Amino acid sequence: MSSAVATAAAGTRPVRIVYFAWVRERVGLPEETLDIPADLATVADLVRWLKARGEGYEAAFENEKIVRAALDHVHAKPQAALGTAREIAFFPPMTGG
Amino acid sequence: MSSAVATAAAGTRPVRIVYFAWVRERVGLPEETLDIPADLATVADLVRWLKARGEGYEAAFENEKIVRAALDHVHAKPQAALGTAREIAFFPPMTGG
Amino acid sequence: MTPLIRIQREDFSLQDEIDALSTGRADIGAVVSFTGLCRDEAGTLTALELEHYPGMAEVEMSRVATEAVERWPLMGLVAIHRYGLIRPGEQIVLVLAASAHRRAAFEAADFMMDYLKTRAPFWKREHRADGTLGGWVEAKAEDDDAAQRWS
Amino acid sequence: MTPLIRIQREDFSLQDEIDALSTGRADIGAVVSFTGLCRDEAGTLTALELEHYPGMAEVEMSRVATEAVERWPLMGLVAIHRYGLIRPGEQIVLVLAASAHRRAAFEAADFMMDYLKTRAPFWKREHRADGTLGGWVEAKAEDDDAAQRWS
Repeated sequence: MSSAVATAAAGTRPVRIVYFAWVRERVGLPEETLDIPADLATVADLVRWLKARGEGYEAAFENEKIVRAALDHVHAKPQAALGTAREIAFFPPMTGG
Repeated sequence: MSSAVATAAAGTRPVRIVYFAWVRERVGLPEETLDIPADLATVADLVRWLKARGEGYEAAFENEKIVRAALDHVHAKPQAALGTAREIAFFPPMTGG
Repeated sequence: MTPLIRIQREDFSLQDEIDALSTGRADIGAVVSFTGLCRDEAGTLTALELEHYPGMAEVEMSRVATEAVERWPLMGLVAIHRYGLIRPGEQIVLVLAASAHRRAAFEAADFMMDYLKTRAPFWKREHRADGTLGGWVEAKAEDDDAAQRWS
Repeated sequence: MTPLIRIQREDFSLQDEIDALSTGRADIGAVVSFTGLCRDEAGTLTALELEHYPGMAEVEMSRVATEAVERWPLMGLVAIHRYGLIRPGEQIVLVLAASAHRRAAFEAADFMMDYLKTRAPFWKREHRADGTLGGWVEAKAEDDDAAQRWS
């Protein structure tokens, strides 16, 4: 973790974040580009960082276990590393078909 | 069994017998009405009686286990009682669908 | 719900049967269809000849359909089987099952096919590309095994 | 064999898709189709609104289809999913699987639906007959269980 903190000092990186269905409604927007701290390691780290941004995010991720994520169009678990993903999506469990 | 033998003395009854696919080809006809001994109790009894009628029947029922039967349009096993069935069918295993 | 059973020489239309089943209603959520087609077996076959037992085929198909209706909550069930000479690429059999949800529709269609294969009195014989009359198609043990899954 | 994947607002035709798959060939012995339709929930629903993730939906459906092609000997595989406003009685999703024999076609279509349900990024919301916008449809645990059958 100390090395991650060191990297954080190195700054931020821009990512496109997209939201769908009730996650989109609670956040209040369909997408945004955010400069996220470079030391956010996992999807779960990003979720915690987003929740600190305001009430909408807090409501959207109220039950973290329910919200699903995708990194560059591939399903990702909370513990998945963000890596160099440029588009990160959050959405409820799928109900298509 | 002794009562069955006693009934046999009482004579015969007419049944329509129908054949399909290679059973039909081996017997040499699609259907016939035969007076069968009233003491034939089961499908297997009838098969044995038919086999004694000639080479075609012998060939058709060469492997008794393979030939299937139906009594009045209902599948019947070799040990099934002929009862009062009026139409008895013999055919190979089904290959529809 | 009364299953629709048809045994016919003529071809059938899947679309027509689905339309007849579902037009004008909005309670069906899932329709599963199975269409069985005549294969040319890599060019060796010019036709399949389907013999059937006219008196029994409809009775037996109805019996199988009634079993399906008792086992699954269906909103529609169709089974059509052709007989006569059928060319490669042509349709032989159609099963359609409609329900509110997909599981019942899938299982009922699957069940119908397994039972039609092993219980409906139809027999196939091959007409070969070399002009000879091929043998009667042999029943497969795997078809009996498939039907056993449901008992 | 390359699966055909389409995501579209417009309706589709099962018959057209089957024709495209099978016309001019005679090696297919079995075609299984699944059609998912919008139910009116006993008159309480005027429409379903289907939201999707345009960038990911096609990628994910293709991934599922590729898995199916690797698992079963298929001669054709089609998956079409609509988005937008869909009225009761209208079609939502189509899966078609073609093979030489029925088992592969049944299983592949069944698998595709289980996986589309749980992995394809689509979300349904209800438009109610009383004029209100209903909630987002909740995912069912039974759908997850169904998908687990294949792993």
